[in-house]
Amino acid sequence: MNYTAIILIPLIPLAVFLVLGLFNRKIGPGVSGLVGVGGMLVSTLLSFYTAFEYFMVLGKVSGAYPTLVESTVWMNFTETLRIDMGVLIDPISVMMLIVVSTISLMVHIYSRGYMKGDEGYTKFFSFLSLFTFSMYGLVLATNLFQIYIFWELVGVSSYLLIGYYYTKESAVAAAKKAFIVTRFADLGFLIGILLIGYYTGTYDFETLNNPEGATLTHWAPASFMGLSVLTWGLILIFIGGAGKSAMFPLHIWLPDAMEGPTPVSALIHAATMVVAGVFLVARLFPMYFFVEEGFALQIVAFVGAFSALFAAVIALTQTDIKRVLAYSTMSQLGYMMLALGVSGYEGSQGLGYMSSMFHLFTHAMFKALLFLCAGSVIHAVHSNYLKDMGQLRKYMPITHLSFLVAALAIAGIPPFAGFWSKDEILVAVYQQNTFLYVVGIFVAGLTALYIFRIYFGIFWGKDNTYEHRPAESPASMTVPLIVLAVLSATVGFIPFSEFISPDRAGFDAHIDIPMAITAVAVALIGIGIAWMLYKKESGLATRLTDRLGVLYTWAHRKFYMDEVYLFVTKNILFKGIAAGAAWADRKIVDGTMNLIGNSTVLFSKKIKGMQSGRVQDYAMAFVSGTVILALLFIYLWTS
Amino acid sequence: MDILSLFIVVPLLTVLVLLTARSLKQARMIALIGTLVQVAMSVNLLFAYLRERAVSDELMLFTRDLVWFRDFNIHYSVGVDGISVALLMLTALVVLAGVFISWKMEELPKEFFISLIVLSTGVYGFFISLDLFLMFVFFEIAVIPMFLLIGIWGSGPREYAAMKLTLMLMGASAVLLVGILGIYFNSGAGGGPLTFNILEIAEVQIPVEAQKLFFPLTFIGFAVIGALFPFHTWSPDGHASAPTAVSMLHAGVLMKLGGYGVFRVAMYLMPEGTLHWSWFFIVLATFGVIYGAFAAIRQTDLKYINAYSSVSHLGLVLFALLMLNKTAWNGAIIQSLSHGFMTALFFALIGMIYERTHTRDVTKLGGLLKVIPFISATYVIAGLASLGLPGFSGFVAEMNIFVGAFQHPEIPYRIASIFAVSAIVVTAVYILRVVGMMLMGPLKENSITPMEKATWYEKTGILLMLLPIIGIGVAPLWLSEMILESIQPFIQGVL
Amino acid sequence: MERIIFYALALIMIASALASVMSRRMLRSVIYLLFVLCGVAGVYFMMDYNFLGAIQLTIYAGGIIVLIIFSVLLVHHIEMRMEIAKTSKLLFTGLACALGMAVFLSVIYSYEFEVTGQSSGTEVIDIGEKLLDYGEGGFILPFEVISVLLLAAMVGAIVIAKGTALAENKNENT
Amino acid sequence: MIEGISIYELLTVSTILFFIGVYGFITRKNLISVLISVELILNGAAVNFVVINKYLYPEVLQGMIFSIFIIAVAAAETALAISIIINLYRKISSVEVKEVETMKN
Repeated sequence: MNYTAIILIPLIPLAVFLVLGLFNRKIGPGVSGLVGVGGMLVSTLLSFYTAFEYFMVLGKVSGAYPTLVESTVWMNFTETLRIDMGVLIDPISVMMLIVVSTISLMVHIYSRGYMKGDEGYTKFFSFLSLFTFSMYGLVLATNLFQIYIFWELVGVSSYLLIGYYYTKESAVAAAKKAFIVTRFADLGFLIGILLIGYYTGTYDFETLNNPEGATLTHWAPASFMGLSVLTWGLILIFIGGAGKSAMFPLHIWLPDAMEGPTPVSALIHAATMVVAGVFLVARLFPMYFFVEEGFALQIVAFVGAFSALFAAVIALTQTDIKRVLAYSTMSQLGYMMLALGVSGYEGSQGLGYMSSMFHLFTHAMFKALLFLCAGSVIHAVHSNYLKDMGQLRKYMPITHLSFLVAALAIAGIPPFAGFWSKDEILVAVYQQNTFLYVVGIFVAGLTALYIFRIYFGIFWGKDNTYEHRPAESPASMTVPLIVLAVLSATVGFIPFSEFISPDRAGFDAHIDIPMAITAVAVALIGIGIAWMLYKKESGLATRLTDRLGVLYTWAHRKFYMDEVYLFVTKNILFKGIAAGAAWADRKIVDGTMNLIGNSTVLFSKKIKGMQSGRVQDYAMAFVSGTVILALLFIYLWTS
Repeated sequence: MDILSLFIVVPLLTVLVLLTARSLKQARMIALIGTLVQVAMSVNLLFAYLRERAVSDELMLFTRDLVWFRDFNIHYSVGVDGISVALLMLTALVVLAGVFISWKMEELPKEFFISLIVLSTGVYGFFISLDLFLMFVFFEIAVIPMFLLIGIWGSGPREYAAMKLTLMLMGASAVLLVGILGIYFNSGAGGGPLTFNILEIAEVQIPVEAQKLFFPLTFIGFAVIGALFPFHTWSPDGHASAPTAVSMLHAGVLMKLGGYGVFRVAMYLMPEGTLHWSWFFIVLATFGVIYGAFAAIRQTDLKYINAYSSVSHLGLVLFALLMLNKTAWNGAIIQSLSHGFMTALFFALIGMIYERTHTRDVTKLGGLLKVIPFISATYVIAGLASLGLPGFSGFVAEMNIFVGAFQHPEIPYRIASIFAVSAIVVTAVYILRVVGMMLMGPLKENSITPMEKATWYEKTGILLMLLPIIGIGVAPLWLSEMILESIQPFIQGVL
Repeated sequence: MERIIFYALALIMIASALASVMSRRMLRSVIYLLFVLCGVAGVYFMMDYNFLGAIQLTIYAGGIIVLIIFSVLLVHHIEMRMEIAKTSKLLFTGLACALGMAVFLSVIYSYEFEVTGQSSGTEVIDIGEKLLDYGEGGFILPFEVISVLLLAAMVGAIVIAKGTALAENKNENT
Repeated sequence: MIEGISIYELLTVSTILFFIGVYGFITRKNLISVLISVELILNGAAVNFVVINKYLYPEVLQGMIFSIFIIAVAAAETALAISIIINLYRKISSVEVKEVETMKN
């Protein structure tokens, strides 16, 4: 393998970030766009080159894809614990390289058109590069701490990009919320790292994940509340992953994050950063699977399933198209988690793992496409809301077709990409747990319903009168759409199970015909309902929502999760604890100190009178002093 | 003249020359040259240290010993190890930055710079002293000018703040003096003469009962200046009233004397006392870490926010020191450096913002990124560094502290570390709150007036502190190796 | 017999002394003081220090008391009652004095005095000789010092008593 | 030496006198009364001198002569004090101790 090439992949965006960031105001928009796209292009080519080298040239070594590690010490903690910086090449990291490069390149190109004329154009590209660099670092990480470092960095790039329109209050609030919620989750992650580091003595994925290694054969060095400490560590790490991947109940930041520019939503909040949580669980999959017979993995599965359902229901009721897509993302991420959660380890048992990665891959393509299309639409009509759209297929044919491809892909209609991965997931879930399978298939139907609801709402539906006649976006925006549409339609045919499986050996996956038919039928039903309700503007939808009443309101208000959080943070943390601490500090702690000071002053005022100049007082002091001294001497002498 | 005594002589010479200055221009030029020489000296010291360390395995290098007071066996005794060298560099850089930030100090400039440099002399002396008494003398030299600097050049209720700060620090040094004398009078336990020399005392086993008695005194004496909860209340008021450069120097350097003293005197000389008392002070420190962060959330005055943030961050230093292992100690020292640069940077930026908007109330500010982009962007970076973002020194320090603290074999200590770790979330909250309210969002009245962009001296001052933060954050290995090497003998002494 | 006389004297002295410091009428308190002084003189007589007793009677009981009475009459109305200090202060002072007394007495009683036997009485001539003796054991120097002191005190008393008047005169002259 | 009376009894009396004087000195608010108390103290001390002279060292006269000196000094002191008091009375029409404090200004 050519390590120079691999190491260059993250370093090029870093260099771009530094150049654009430092000379922010000296570089014109034209140059910065070119530098950004050029840098990304080189990175992408290198990524594909690496993938080719790894899968095709190097291939399997003794029946499994090898793990290649190249690292250098960054900081030493103790004799055993240290932070390395390096690259780890294995099937999933190579796959992630492809995903990140492809999407990032497309988004870079798209942004040249989308952000045209924005005053922070150069800044925007530098942030994008920072994000891409961090994401590369994350997927290539060789150990828990390295992944944590880049985890934080993607978090901050996300913060900067969500808050890109920093004069908008809502954007600032959303950025803050995203950062703090994920930071809270990262707290779990960090504590998990500390726990695992303490009990296993290493942060290296290689050592931790080795099925024959000491960690996995002796997974219970100590227990806490009936569970192995390693299980606790893994649960805590999953909390970190859940925060980034917007799993219930840490999902509340994702819909708000749509305040960022749309290309950002496509890149960060749909395709790459939010899958970091899934990637993290996959990265530690052997640990999740072997420690305590996969107890933590069960939690992953159930949280994933619930989030998938929860988000899909909310997505049905939202009117902001980006928010619909955000909840859709959350729902699909839930799918991936669910698939990971039900996966086995060896051979075709690893179907869940493989399908999860597969879905991650296809989802990145079609979800990025959906966002970019949405961006294109928003660009044209200057609004995020369904009510301002309708009949747009007449004005924006390329966008329309791309969106349709993506919608079909996410709904799981063959032969589009989503069908293949989703089918594998459902098969994997069905093998493990029927209940979760029912949830999964129900969510599949909901997915088709909500995505076609906005599809019909945007491109069909009522005939809006537009102030400015909407026009198709410029080439810089439509070219990425076309590329991604082609990818969304075709990537499903990649034989993923050959390349990716938990034990790296690969296996043969095949379509389970009855399962596939069921899934497609459910999806078609969903599409059909959407067609009935939303194709033409009819009162049907509103009547239905009225009929559902409370249920609809609840879903529309996102089950009041924001309000709950607001209550907890504002009333309990902010007004309760923080205000309490501030008050206590001024009044009690400082008050005590001031009291000491004041009582000293008071005391001195009192005893100031002793030096009164009155002979009698002195005499009194003299007598008392003499008496006391005499007593003292007597006592000392006699004893 | 040996290389260390220069650190006392050069500032004093600068002060002497400053006495002849007749205008602001002259005063600041002299101060600038003086502090530049100090920075050059500290860089030179760093390289000399690295060269010397390669060939010598003495505990302290460049030692020098002159009898000062024969009757009490007080010596002028100096020497450095990696920790002192790092802290000396911090001091030199922050003082230099402080001179840049005070470029336009119109009011009594000569006296201002003199006080500033006297203060720095005390700090230098403290870091190089190997004699407890000498150390104490320098400690006092460092504290006294604060009173003048806040009382004369301060703002707001400055007399109150100056008085409070000085009284609390003086109270602390009274306690400290008792502790030091306690050490002194027990230093003859090995049969030798009574001595103030740290290295000599370390050879002697101070009786355990005496250690139990004098450790808390010494610890509290030092920890007050390190803003240990609940003795931190001088710091918000003091910082809020102090002029910019003084806040920088105070928070950036002076508060580091606490951790350094705890490490070098209290813990090194009284290991049994440390073990006996550590749980108690860990509770205080952990509480302080979280409490400071929460208190910072509610403040509206920028300086108060930063002061409470310091309480939280320096709480971590003491917390890490008490965890008694070298990873945590390494983290504590790096945290001292990192916090020194970060908080000095913050105060410098706050000073600049105040100069332009005439308010420090975050609720009255908004959208500053638009009007003063350089200062605001630096503020964002400083904020991110402060909340422990990787790539900045704060992350390196905190991770060392957390990993180190988590290596403690006893479970309650590890639970305490989990509490301390949780402060990173609260820190994020108050930092982002300020950034969101003050720098982002729509412009508010105070921000609309056309504002001067950052001037060259302001930028220089900012960069002087920003570069080390990033430098340590990106490549921590050499620094942590240098510190670890110096910690090694201490950890053997204590454990 | 002498015992009875002594005890009577002691009783009178203590009672009068107490009355003297507690009486709220100043003239009475002076008179009580007179009793004390006479009692002391009595003790001197009992100890065969006749000269001393005589001096005590003439100078103290005669001179000083008269002086004080004059001043009292000058500055006070006879019937005027003096204000006294706060009860707490009285109590506290009383306590301190009682304590001090206890300490003194306990020391005195715990000390073994070596009382020598009977001695001859003292003649005035002995005293005179001793006072004017400049040899060993003579008191010529203290005697002279006391003389000078007395002189200085007299001059001082006159100056102070006349001070303002003189100053006023001066002022008038100029 | 008094027949049948030990030194202890005499010293007790003098001590009592002394402390009564001290008590008066501290508690009385009037300058003349203070003066009276001082006289008591002086007398207590003088008796002490005499008694110790008589009982322990009868062959010398130190104690007695000191008593004579005390009497002399007392006389001088009284004279001075009285003159001051009278002078003061002329100025502030009071001989209360607390009034005298105004002199400090």
